[in-house]
Amino acid sequence: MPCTTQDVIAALCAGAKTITEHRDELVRLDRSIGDADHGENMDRGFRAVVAQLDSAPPETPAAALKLVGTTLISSVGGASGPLYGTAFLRAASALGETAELDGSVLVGALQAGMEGVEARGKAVTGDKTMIDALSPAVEAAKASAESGAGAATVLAAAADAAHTGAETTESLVARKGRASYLGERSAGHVDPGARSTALLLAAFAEAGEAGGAAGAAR
Amino acid sequence: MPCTTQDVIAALCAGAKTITEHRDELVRLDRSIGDADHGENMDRGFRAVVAQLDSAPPETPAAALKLVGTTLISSVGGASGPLYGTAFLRAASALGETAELDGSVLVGALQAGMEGVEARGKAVTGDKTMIDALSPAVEAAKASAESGAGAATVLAAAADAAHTGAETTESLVARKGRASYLGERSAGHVDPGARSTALLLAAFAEAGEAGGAAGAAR
Amino acid sequence: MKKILNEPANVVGDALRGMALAHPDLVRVRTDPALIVRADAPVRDTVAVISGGGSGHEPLHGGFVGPGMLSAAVPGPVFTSPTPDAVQAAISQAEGGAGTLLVVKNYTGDVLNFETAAELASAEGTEVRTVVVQDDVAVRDSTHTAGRRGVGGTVLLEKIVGAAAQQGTDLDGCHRLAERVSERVRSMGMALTAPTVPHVGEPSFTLDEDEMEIGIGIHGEPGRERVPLDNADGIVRRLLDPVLEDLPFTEGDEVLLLTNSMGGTPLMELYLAHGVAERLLAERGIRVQRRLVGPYTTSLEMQGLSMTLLKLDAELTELWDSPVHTPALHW
Amino acid sequence: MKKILNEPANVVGDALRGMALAHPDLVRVRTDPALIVRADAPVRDTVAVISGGGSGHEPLHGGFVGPGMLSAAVPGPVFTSPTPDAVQAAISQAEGGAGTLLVVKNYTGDVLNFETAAELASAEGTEVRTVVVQDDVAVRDSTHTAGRRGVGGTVLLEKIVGAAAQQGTDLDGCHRLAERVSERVRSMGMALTAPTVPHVGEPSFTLDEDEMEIGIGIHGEPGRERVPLDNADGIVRRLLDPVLEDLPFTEGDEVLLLTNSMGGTPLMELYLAHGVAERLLAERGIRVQRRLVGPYTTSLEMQGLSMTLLKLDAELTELWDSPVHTPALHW
Ligand SMILES: Nc1ncnc2c1ncn2[C@@H]1O[C@H](COP(=O)(O)OP(=O)(O)O)[C@@H](O)[C@H]1O
Ligand SMILES: Nc1ncnc2c1ncn2[C@@H]1O[C@H](COP(=O)(O)OP(=O)(O)O)[C@@H](O)[C@H]1O
Ligand SMILES: [Mg+2]
Ligand SMILES: [Mg+2]
Ligand SMILES: [Mg+2]
Ligand SMILES: [Mg+2]
Repeated sequence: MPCTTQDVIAALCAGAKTITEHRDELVRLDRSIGDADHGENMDRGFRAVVAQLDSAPPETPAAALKLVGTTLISSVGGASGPLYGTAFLRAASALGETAELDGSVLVGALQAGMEGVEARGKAVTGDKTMIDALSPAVEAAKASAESGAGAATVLAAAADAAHTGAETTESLVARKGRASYLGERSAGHVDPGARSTALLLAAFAEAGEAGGAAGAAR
Repeated sequence: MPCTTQDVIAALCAGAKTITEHRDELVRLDRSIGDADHGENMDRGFRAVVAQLDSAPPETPAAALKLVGTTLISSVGGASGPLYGTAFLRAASALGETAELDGSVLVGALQAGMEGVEARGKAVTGDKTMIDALSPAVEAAKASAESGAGAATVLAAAADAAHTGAETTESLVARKGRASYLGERSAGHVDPGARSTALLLAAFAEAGEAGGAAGAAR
Repeated sequence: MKKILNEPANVVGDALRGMALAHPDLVRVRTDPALIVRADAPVRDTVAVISGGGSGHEPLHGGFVGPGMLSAAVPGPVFTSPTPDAVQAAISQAEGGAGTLLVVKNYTGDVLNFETAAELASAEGTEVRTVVVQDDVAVRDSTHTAGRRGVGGTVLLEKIVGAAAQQGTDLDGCHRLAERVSERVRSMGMALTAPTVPHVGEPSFTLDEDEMEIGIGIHGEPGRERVPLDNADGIVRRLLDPVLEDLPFTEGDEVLLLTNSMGGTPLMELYLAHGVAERLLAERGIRVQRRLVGPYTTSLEMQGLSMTLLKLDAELTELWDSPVHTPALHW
Repeated sequence: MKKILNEPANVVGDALRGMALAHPDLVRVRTDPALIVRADAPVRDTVAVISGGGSGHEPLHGGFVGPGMLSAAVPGPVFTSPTPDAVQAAISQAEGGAGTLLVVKNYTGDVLNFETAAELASAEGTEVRTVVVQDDVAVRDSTHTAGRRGVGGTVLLEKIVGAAAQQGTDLDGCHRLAERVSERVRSMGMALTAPTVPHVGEPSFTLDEDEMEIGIGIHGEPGRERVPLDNADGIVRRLLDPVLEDLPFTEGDEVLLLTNSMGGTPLMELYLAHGVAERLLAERGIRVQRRLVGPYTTSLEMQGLSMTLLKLDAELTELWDSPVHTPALHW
């Protein structure tokens, strides 16, 4: 059950919906160890994404992800705008001309996205950032794809790992981003960017399953 | 039992003590319908008065009251400084060279003091100011003196009337002073200046009784 | 009480010392009695324009001392008018032989203390005139009451009359000009929060999260009415409407608009309110020719704002534009 | 939430419109993307000095746009860095052919967004340099962390570099000067209360009546430590000591002292703290040659203050003194 441009767009819309639903939670998390805007920033960005997807529907998966990347960069601001924006742009490049994503193409896109965040933000695992959700997600996706799983299953594995990864940020002392200014006081709170990464991947995975089920029924 | 310079000084010190004790109450009253400084102003003024009385003890009752008047004017500020200051200066003038005060001299001083406040502040009875304590005090003092009472008794009558007068200000709508800015909202609170007038007269009367008792014992 | 203080009783003197250190080229201060004078005072043959009143309204008045505005300022204790001796001391430091104009905000305490100072100074041979500013339309005016408060309009008057004095206008001229400004200026203020006076230690009043006070003064006294919190359009309308009606200001009038922070209002909200006010005035055909936006007549950390309108003419505009060189106004 | 607002989501644009109306002679604004440029931009053959960052720190940066300081400012949403397109738009409005210097406060978001803008503008043929301000000694510095924040020192840098640009210094010279100022400036801040972000609606943190935060930033993030409220001497010492040790500033040094309000601090308390700071510096033999006291780098209505020291030399002093003509700084 490969994943078409339509599935990608559906997944992105599901991601946007989950961000809107969790706007206040993300603001609250950022209020504890940052500046209380992550939910607002992401919500502004993904609303813009949905508007763009509606007004000029992309024709390939790569075009869809590229549109997300440029829209986030030009509407989010803050740290998360360029970081998520770069992640989607790099993922788009990794997809190339592919019309339908399978498990291993997806791994390549995820990996490229993560490397984009690393390149721009210079964070490593354990710094209490979105990398702590992304990096285990990539690993889990790889393992899943290597065992031959399809796109939906790979995404589900990535989402699970991201969720666990985000939870581990709670005990960490931040070394990057705004939370680092708090020093030891940053421990005891989940990183908002790791949480939004986990939320997005979970929404993509759920959409993938729905799409997969639809595909199986077709 | 006439009232000597020493008795006047003792009464003034008692007045100062009562003001210090009621500083917070007067602040609270002024906070409700004014600018929360009447207790602080009066306390600053009467501490200065006590310091002056100590450093250069006056030789006549009039000199004592004049010293109070000038000290209040130069240390209190606000509305109450010039008003109380004028009251004491006018009372001092009314005493002239008198060495010992009797009931009728006291009435003259009280009346002159009140007229001073009226002249400067232009308030009339019912405007919710210190006049609402002073004016009944003068009336009561007059009645008491006319019935032949001595200084202490006259003072006690004045103090009682001032107390009642101050209480009546609670229901009034202010027409003078800062409380007038509140319009109808000024009703329901005792006027701080009327309260301090009542407190001072009560302290003077108590000191008068003590002095009188001492005098009777002499 | 959350304040940056040493001994609360010394707050005025401590702040004055810091102010003198911050502006050594502009002002000199004394702390007993407390006063602030132009560094170059007395300026010979120039009318001394002197104001004062309780502290806690900074930059009013000390921040307006300097060439082109005040010759001296007399800060009393927080929210308490200064005593006559302090005013007299300021007069004797600032007076340059051309007489003194006292700018007094209409509060019983200020009026009485400045009045006494004026008498004492006159008795010593200084010519003294007084203008009483009473621009607050929130207070119903009547000869039977204390009358209207002096609030934000005071700054405009001090700037304009200070400019005239600097240009050599004599005492009579300065006094007439001051009366003329006073007649043409009106204000109204509101608060979202109350100030806390250092010697009191708790807020002067309390407001719920969804309430505001309309028609407040600058001494922590509650306002004329407590109403539900409104948006910026609603708030500005509630301030401007009574101001416009009072003078009245009408279509075609040229005005100076002062959007004044009560102290703790973020500049972002102040500019936002200013924009609303300009829009509402434009709708009525009133032409805003000059504007001033910032914390100029404050009430400690109170959040809120006031709107002041001055009806301009060529003379007032020219005096407003002429140079001023003080800690808080400078052009 | 007690704010003077219409639609919370429009607060930045609404405030910009009010600002433009308040200062028609000094600035022009655009609201989509949001930016503020000198009324006379572009100034030909003059380096464009451009700064920006999240809104809510007013007058930083828009209040410093004008002759002798910034060519343009790019305000993001409240406490959120602007996007690259906004920065690019400001560059293209302000650029006069002599290149652009971007003044960026060191926050991950600002650095990344300005970096992207610089790349895009360079690709279009504009020469762009960047200086990253990181003066906040409250943050432990290390290559493994996000590094120190840019706070109050930014104002001093913008004034000095803006003066150099106005005098015709080229891009290389402006960039070197900016780096030099950045190396010589250090700051530290504290808060008595937290700010409330309009889109959040409640205070960014909560403090008890007897607590304060030391080492706060300007985005409502809590500080390094929460300690019992101290008096002014204790508070100022806690800010100055780490600032002095860091550079270090030592006996005989000539400095500029900025005593900065975080927004809601009464001027009286600010001057008081300034006086304490001057006393403590004099005790150490450090000579305060220039000073600035007021709300310059704020965090909405936060009460508190920061202290910034810049080590002066003849060049920096001359540039500091040279004329500036902006809404918030003017001499
Ligand atoms: N250097 C970095 N590398 C990776 N992620 C980062 C970095 N800095 C910040 N982040 C992520 O960005 C999130 C904050 O985003 P947001 O609140 O939108 O931006 P800002 O910090 O500018 O207010 C953090 O929770 C963290 O996950
Ligand atoms: N015009 C007046 N005539 C008589 N008493 C007045 C007048 N105005 C004010 N007062 C008195 O002064 C009191 C307030 O004094 P105080 O608080 O010390 O001064 P201020 O009002 O300047 O803060 C009022 O409670 C009132 O009794
Ligand atoms: Mg954030
Ligand atoms: Mg009072
Ligand atoms: Mg008072
Ligand atoms: Mg942010």
